[in-house]
Amino acid sequence: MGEILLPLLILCPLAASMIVSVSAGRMGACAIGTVACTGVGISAVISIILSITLLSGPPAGVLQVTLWPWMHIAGFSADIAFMLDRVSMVMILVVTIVGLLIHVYAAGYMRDDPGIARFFGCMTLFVAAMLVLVLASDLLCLFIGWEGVGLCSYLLIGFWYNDPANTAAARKAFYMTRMGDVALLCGLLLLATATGSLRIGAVLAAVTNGQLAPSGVNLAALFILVGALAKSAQIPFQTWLPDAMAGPTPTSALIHAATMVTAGIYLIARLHDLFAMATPIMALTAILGTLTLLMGACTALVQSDLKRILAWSTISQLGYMFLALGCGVWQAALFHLMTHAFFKALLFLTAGAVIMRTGHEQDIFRLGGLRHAMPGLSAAFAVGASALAGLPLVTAGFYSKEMILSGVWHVHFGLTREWTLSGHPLWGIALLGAFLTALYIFRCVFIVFCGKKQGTSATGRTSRLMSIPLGCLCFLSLCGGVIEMPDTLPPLHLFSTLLDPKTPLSHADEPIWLVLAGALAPLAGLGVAWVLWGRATPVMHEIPGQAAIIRLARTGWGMDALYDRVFVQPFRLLTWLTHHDVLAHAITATGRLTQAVSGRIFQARTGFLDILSIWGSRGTGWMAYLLGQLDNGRVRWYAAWIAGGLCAGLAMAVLS
Amino acid sequence: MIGHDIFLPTPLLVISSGIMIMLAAMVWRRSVGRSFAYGLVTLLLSLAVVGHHPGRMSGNGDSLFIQDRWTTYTAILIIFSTMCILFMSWRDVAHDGTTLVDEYPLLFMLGTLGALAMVFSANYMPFFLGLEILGISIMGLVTFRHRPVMLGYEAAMKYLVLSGASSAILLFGIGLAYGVTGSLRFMPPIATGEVPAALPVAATVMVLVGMFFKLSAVPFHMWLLDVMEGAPIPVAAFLAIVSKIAIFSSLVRYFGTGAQPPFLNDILSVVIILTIMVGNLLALRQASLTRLLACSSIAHVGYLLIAFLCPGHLQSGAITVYLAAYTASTLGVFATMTAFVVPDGPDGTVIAQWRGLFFRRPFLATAMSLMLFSLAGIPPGIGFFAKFEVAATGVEHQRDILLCVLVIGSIIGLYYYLNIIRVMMAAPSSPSSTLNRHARPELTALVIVLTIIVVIGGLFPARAIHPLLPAATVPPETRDGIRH
Amino acid sequence: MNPLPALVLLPVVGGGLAWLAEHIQPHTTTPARDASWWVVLGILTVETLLLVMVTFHHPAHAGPWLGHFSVPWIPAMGIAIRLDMDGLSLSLIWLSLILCFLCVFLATRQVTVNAGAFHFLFLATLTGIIGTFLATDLFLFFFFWELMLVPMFVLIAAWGHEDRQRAAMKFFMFTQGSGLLMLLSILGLVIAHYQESGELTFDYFTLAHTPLSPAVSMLLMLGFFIAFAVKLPVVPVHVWLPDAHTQAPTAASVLLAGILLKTGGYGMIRFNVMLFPDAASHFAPIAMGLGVAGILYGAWLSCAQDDVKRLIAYSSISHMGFVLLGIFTGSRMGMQGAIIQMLAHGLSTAALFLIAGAIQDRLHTRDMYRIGGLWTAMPRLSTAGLFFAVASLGMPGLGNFAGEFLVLLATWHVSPTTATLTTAGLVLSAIYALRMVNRIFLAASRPDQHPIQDFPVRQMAVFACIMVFLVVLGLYPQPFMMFSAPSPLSVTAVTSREGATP
Amino acid sequence: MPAFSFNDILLLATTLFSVGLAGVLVRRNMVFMLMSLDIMLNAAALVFVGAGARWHDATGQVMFVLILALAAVETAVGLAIILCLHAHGRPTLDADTGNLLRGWNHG
Repeated sequence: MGEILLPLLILCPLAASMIVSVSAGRMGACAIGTVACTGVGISAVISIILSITLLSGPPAGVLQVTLWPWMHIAGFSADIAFMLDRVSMVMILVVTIVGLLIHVYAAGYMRDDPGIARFFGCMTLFVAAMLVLVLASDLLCLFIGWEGVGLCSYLLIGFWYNDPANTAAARKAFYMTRMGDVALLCGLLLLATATGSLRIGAVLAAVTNGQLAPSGVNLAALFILVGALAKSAQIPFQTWLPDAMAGPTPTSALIHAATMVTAGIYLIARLHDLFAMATPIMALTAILGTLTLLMGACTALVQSDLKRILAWSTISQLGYMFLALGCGVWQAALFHLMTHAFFKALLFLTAGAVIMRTGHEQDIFRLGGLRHAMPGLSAAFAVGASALAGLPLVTAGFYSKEMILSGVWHVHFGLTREWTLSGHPLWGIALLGAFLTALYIFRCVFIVFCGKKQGTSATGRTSRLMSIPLGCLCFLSLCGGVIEMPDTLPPLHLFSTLLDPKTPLSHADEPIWLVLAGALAPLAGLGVAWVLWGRATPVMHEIPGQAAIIRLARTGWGMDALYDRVFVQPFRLLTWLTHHDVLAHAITATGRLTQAVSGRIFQARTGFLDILSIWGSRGTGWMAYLLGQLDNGRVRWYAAWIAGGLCAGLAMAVLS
Repeated sequence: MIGHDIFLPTPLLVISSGIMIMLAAMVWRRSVGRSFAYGLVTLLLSLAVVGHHPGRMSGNGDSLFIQDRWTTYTAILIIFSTMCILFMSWRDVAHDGTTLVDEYPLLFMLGTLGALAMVFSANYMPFFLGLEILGISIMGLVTFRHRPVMLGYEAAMKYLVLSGASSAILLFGIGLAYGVTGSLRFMPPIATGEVPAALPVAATVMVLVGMFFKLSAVPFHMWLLDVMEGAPIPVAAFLAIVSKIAIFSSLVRYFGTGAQPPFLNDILSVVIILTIMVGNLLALRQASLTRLLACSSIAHVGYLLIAFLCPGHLQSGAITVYLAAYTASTLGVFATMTAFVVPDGPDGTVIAQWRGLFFRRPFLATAMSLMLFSLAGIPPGIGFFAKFEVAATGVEHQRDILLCVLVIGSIIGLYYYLNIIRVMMAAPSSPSSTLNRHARPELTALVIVLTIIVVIGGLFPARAIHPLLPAATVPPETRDGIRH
Repeated sequence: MNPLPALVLLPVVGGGLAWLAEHIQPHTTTPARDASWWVVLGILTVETLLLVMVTFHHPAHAGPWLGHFSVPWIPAMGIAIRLDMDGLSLSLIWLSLILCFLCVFLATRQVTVNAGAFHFLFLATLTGIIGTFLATDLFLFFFFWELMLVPMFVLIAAWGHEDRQRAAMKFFMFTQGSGLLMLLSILGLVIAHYQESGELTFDYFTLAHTPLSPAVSMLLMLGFFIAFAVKLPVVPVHVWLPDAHTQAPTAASVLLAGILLKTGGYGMIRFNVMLFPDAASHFAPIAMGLGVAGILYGAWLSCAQDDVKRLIAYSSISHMGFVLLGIFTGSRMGMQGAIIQMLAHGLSTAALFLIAGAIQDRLHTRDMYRIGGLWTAMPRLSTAGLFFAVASLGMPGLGNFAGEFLVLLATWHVSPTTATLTTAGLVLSAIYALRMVNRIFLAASRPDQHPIQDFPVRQMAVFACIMVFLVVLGLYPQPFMMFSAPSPLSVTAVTSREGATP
Repeated sequence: MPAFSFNDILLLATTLFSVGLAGVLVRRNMVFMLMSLDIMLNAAALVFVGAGARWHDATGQVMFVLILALAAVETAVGLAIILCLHAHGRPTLDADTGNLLRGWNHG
């Protein structure tokens, strides 16, 4: 029964996307909305049924479906094959359920946009591509989903194509992710040559039993890591995510918070056996994770645009997940991924609703005191914020962050014989990050909702269609985390056992003060935020912008400008240089291929690149001209030629 | 010495009698049409008897004439070309009723007689006589130009002076050869004991120079451009085709198709390289179509000489195919040029006048393009197979330099041939009224026949050419004569 | 009756009929003007039936070779009209037919001035192409190789756009000039065989077994390589392609991009790698270097173009670089990748050229700045354009990616550094494809744009077929790979072919 | 024993020939060109006579007569052409001036 449901799971959103985009002109807005939502809804129901069947089956049960052989040649074979195990079960649940909620919300949000058909066409295509990515059991099949997701994010970021800035942001996002995809492709090529097939099971088996040399393992892991970093907008590739906010808010919620950016984490979690063998790469992931975490938090602290704050916060939360992956606790990363999907989607959707009702005003300093105008939205935002900050016991965020922190504390990287990196410094920075997260999110809450009324007034009510998803997401954000308790509290490890029944994740000797520290940090952040921005006369209405460090941080630590100067400008110069095809001129300069007649060429165009062609054609033209001169119509001159020819002939014959 | 039984190939007889009849008719009453008719009839008759000869061919090879498949093949080509040229010139001479031009067809017949004499000659005497008859008749024909009459006379004067000089050189060479060998047999003199070694070599070189002048190989090519431009179109065709075929066939007869002596090899290679390069480079800069065709015929002589220089199994095929291709294509181009001429309109010698022909007279333009493609060596025409064969002989002999020159030459050749087609395809500059299509049936018929020959020859070269292959094997006795 | 010669001659005969059809009622109403169009359509359908007949019931014992036909042509030189069909030539002929149907449906209708001649030349080019794919007699191959250029030259020179004369000249000079080098190589091989065995023949199979010294075989192989490199456009000699493509009329540029470039690839497989295997393996590193250079240079250049057709032309140089890379990796996987890439590139670039041609017919310009965003005005055309631009940037799941992945995998086996360098080309291809999309499809429409009518549904259906082809080629290339494998040149091929003679 | 050996005749003929050739090259007047042509032809005829004497063979004489005939024809036609040129508006007898068939700038 599973064999039919699994392909059906992917087919539904694909079919919905086909229907919506083909019937672009003819269907009304709500009809399109319903088609899209039903498509994703069916796949949500299917994924729930599949999860139930999977959980009722044997603990390590895996549902394998091979649709058809894709490429079978000597030395390499790849098929379109899907598999469902516990890891992908969690992912499809997140994708379909959060996706459904966001689609319902978007049906309301985008109702009066003329391009709604194209919007939902791309959104459902995105869900289909994400499901392919998550369910693929062949890495090449995963790559289809991987690039499909990148394409849909490009189409959706550049949705309002009338403004060139949006399309430029979309292209930037695609180029950055494309660089990562290319690195991932190299990784796949390396694995394919080593193991002859790209089935995940085969690859992991080959790697574990040493078919690949250690250097090869490290290199493959590095390639895959770079691919994941680009997709999840981590340190070297993070400039595209803040610009990606140019897209409609449901897109940001679905793609740039819940699903696409987490694809990298899912991939590394899926290949954790491979990464476990490459300790230097694990250390690198951890370090990059912590750096991104810290950088994201600091930048979010100084942002003035509501959606950009959420974008930077996503980057820093992803930093947490990468840190967890680096420290080997991939279950914690997946758990945090799930909870993060819930509360970040909630935050984005609420922000969307706020922006819609205040006439597309995104600057938090011009939004003030909205608590009275929209109590429901304020409450939802507050719930999301607290879950993001990880307020103890009450929110899901606390449990997943706690799980990561405990995982990080116990890790020891044996990089080289004498140099081992222990988890304590990383834990310290992570804790600081938690504090900063609480600080910036509550800064946003106090400024937007609690301060005195600013200019913009809120109009109308959030439609019912948009408030239901917010409600569900609030519930999930609050009690989504109970299924996984740290040991000090009642030992409830439902999630980790669900994920990986084999290795129980229990740290019996976990010090009690570890959990307390994890709980106190967000509270401290809340307190400091209340002191700075919560009280009637805020101490610093807005952090004084003149400090150079603040201005630098506001622009994402100048990385954008740096990339622009290092990569984009030289590339543009290079392309200008070749505007008139240097090689073409060099080639045509070999003379007779250009107009051989020399008359027209001498007054030909000047300019450095054309000197070559002039010289070549002038050579041929000159020869032809010289010969023309000989032919000057005088008989005696011809007779002289004949005599000359005679003497030369005689000389050659008699003398040689 | 010469007194033994007379052996004279029948075509020569037929044509000389034809000329006699034309002269007699001219005395009685002048009429251009009738003399053309006589000319065509005699040519047809000679074509019929081209292979036949009265009496027995003497075995010991000192007879004046010789007849074998090679002579038959070249004679057929010559007679066929002259018939086409007569067809061509019928229109632009006849309509001019004013001046008495009976001599025009007569001179053509005399020219053919000279050419055939050279082809059939096995002795210096008939060769020299034939050469002079051809030369003198060409001088006469060149002066028949209409509008800028001065061009004709100037061209004739130049041709006279230069061909006189070259015949003197040729005669001097023959004299030396006669001095060395004591016999006028038509073959390179062999150095016997008592004569200084340099003499026969000098004799051969001087004879070669005489022939090269007529073939317009490079150091001696200057005259061809001016004379062809000055002459009327049919005479230019006669010059480019008939005189070249006649001289080339006597060149093959004279040197035989075996391996050439070393000194000759070097001279020939140098001449070939010069001919191809200069021929093509000159053509690049020509604005007049006849001058361009002159340069192209110079270049084609160069390609032909490559085939001549590389003896072997493929050589005979290459030479016969190339001669046929060259004749057919050049005749075709000249026929199209005459068809292009309109009584009061442009005379077609300047390339610019051909602008936009595809849109005005599509049939003529397609015919011209097919001919030019064949000259350039591009598939639909027979020229493609000809160039292929020549390259084959070149490769068989690993003549790397000659092959490179062949390739470079044909690439340059591509340019100026395609240039004409490009001009024809350009939008017509002056929206001239569609030229009055007064039909000139015989010209259109001629153009159609020639196009068919070129295209069918290109598609089925085997059927058209190869049965004549054995013709190229030089008659055994002259070959033995050399080897005695 | 053996279908192969009919397959070759039918188009040119049909072309003649089309020309006559147009001339019989040249001056009557429009339906008559379309007479030649209907004749061409009829000819193409008959041709497809013939091809179907050949594909599906070839004589059982023919082994890998599907059809054989041999008739002496010039016995003295050992030249015969030898036509042999194997998987590779069959798949490429199928591609040519599909593209011809495309042209007939979408492009040749716009030709008004003497349409009969246009159709005749169009079908004459098709004859040249099918002849090139089938000929296994070196002279016949060279004959069709040169014959193919003449109608294309006339098509570009007479019906092209503003600077067509120079472009046609450059196109003809380049390909013809390099063809002469191939002529010398063919003759070198034949003469070597003749001196070796005393038998003068141009048959591909017997010549394949001539023992040659390494130096000579490398020299001959280079002669062939240069001719095919000019046609395939390998970078240093690609100069003619952008001009020829931008100036050619739509139907001609579809034929040019879709199939003429593939004759270069086919030639390299058939006459370089399989005729001189050891010389090819020595030459492989240089060829692969040229391939990578082609990929990067083509992509890099198309990022700088403002003219739509030039951009697509340079992008096809970059894609053909993959084909060159694949052919010279030496492994079967590389060869399969190159063939799939050729098929996919044929489809996607032909469609892109049709779209660019449609835009040029409507807006009379190719300059991307003056075209502006077309999504609002022409949603259907823009969706098609977006799809094929995405296909050309190598989106997995579409044909181009399947070819490129196999080529990359084969190159990785040979040298990982080259493969990583090639993947950089993929980033560049994303840049130029999306730059085009965001310049003429997903962009703000120009204020002064007069109302233009979108693709009619019928034409969109044709585009939909190509999209389906591409998706199937991308997701299920397995049958294409099995089907289009070039038959091995081993002795068995020779004997089995003898058996198959009619 | 003939009075002169073949080599002496050859020497004379070569000098005569080069004089004639120089005449053609140097003189600008067309009539003089024709005269030099005649000298060259006679030089060639002389070689034939010498060769005939050496081989005691009449062919030399026959060739001599033929060459004379040719020379006569050449001169006659040459003069006729010069007259026509003169009649149709070419004043000087100079071979270099008034040439319409110049090289590449014509037409």
